[in-house]
Amino acid sequence: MTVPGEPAEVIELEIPARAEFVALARLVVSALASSDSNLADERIDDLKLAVSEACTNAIEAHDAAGSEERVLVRCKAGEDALEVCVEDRGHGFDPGQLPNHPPVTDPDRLKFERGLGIPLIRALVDEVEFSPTDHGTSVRLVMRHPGNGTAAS
Amino acid sequence: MTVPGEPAEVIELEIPARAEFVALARLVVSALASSDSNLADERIDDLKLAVSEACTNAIEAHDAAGSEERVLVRCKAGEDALEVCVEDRGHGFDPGQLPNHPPVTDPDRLKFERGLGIPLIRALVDEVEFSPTDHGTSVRLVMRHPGNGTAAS
Amino acid sequence: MDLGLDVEERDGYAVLSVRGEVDVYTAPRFRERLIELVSEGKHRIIVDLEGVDFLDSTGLGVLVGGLKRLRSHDGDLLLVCTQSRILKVFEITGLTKVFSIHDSVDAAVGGGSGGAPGQ
Amino acid sequence: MDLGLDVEERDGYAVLSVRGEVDVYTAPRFRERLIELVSEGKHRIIVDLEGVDFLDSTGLGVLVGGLKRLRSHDGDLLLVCTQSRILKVFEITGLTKVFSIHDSVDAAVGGGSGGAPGQ
Ligand SMILES: Nc1ncnc2c1ncn2[C@@H]1O[C@H](COP(=O)(O)OP(=O)(O)O)[C@@H](O)[C@H]1O
Ligand SMILES: Nc1ncnc2c1ncn2[C@@H]1O[C@H](COP(=O)(O)OP(=O)(O)O)[C@@H](O)[C@H]1O
Repeated sequence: MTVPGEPAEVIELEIPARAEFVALARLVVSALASSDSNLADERIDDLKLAVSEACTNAIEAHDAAGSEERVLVRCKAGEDALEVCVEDRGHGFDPGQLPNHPPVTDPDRLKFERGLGIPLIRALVDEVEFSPTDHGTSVRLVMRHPGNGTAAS
Repeated sequence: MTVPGEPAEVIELEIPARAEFVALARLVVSALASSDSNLADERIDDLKLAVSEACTNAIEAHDAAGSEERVLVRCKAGEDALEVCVEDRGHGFDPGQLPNHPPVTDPDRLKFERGLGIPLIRALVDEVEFSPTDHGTSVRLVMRHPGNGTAAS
Repeated sequence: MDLGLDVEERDGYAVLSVRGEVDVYTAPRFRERLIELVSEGKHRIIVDLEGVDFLDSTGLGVLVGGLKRLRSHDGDLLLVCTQSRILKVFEITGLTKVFSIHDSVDAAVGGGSGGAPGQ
Repeated sequence: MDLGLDVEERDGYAVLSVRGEVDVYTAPRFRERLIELVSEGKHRIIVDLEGVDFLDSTGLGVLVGGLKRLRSHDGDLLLVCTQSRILKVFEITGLTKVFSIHDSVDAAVGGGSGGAPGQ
């Protein structure tokens, strides 16, 4: 997909903030990732899941904020990495203030049906950045090519 | 995908004007069309081919114009139809001035390896509209739901 | 996007086979089906994930909710899953230690909760 | 996106089996392979389209160009295609009358140009 030395290719997908469109975001990202010969199948699955989680959060934030606007999924296929930004126009949040789950050995663990998305994202991609924007949140997910520091963060 | 009485859902895909991204446009359009229970498989294939032809022309126009800008594929999933607009920033053209091919019985027919895209588009979708824009061309392809005048034009 | 949800009886268990993608769009149907089963008095449920192509945290949430509900009825929820990319999601979230995950419906029926890899 | 292009000899024909999607991105490889065959002296070619999932006007252009090139060498280009959604593209463009289209490689080898449905 990319030629060394060339600028990154940018592909954008804009979807209504509705649950049924998350599958479309996954489809586009996995098609792009599959054409990136530097990413193994397992890493493509990881990115797909991370994007799905980020889009789900974006859509839930729009819902909560009553926003009718759309969610933007911007993919950059670069020389060193495949990067996906999910931008919403929801209520924003502070990722540093999320509660910690009780350990899995604690019987109370079962009280938590939610809150698994961001821990999953952090475990799956090489780099993740949550940035507040003027209108909501931008979540940047980076999957580096081998030889560019691929160890999961 | 659509609820009667609701406004059309708009999904946008923006791709670099390069041949390898036409497959992505097909993928998005066929995924959307498949989730539209009003379109039979055969009509989904027809729309996919028409979109592919329109994107191919858009990319060739960008090439010829030396434009580095991107091609926009805008899908509207509405109550009565699925509509796809392909917008380019190429050199524009007059679809009324395209040459006619010799009839297939003419031995000269074999001289024409090209020029089949627009006739295909016209035969495949219910409605097609070529509009000049400030920067290039917009091609609007409409696939109507049964009961909304589906006879191919 | 279709989510397949088929139920079969097997040796006192209700086996719910899930097919397709479990995400924020399809999870509500999955959740409802589970709740329905519980309210029909099925308190020993096996969820077969072998036909699942994709499962995200919303799907995990449905399973955690189901397990909680069944335990409150002194029941049990067992999983069948051998696909590495689905197992990975349970591993990352530590849920392999919460669920009893089996290689097949037969193994689940035979082993009960005792067969949980993490226990 | 991969385009499969395999060549086999069959009763004096070179059979080029195409797999995948033929579009503006993949068509150049298809065109080159055809030209290569002709320049290797293969003037009787069967293009088997049974493995093709998608074919657009760029693909048609490659086939028309191939037929023209082969005829100028007194050769022939036959097609194998039974998939309705691919045949449809030939029908709309009137190319069913230009190409000899067969149901199988066997039928093409046996029938030569005479088996063209449109003739
Ligand atoms: N894009 C976002 N905009 C606003 N809030 C968000 C966003 N992403 C996550 N959050 C907040 O962080 C919480 C934890 O997210 P997550 O770990 O994905 O779990 P869940 O979505 O199941 O609650 C969410 O409940 C939400 O309050
Ligand atoms: N979006 C467009 N912008 C500019 N010119 C176009 C566009 N679409 C079509 N054309 C012109 O119309 C011609 C015929 O298009 P088409 O029937 O698709 O056949 P082909 O692309 O094989 O030439 C093209 O060669 C081009 O000159």
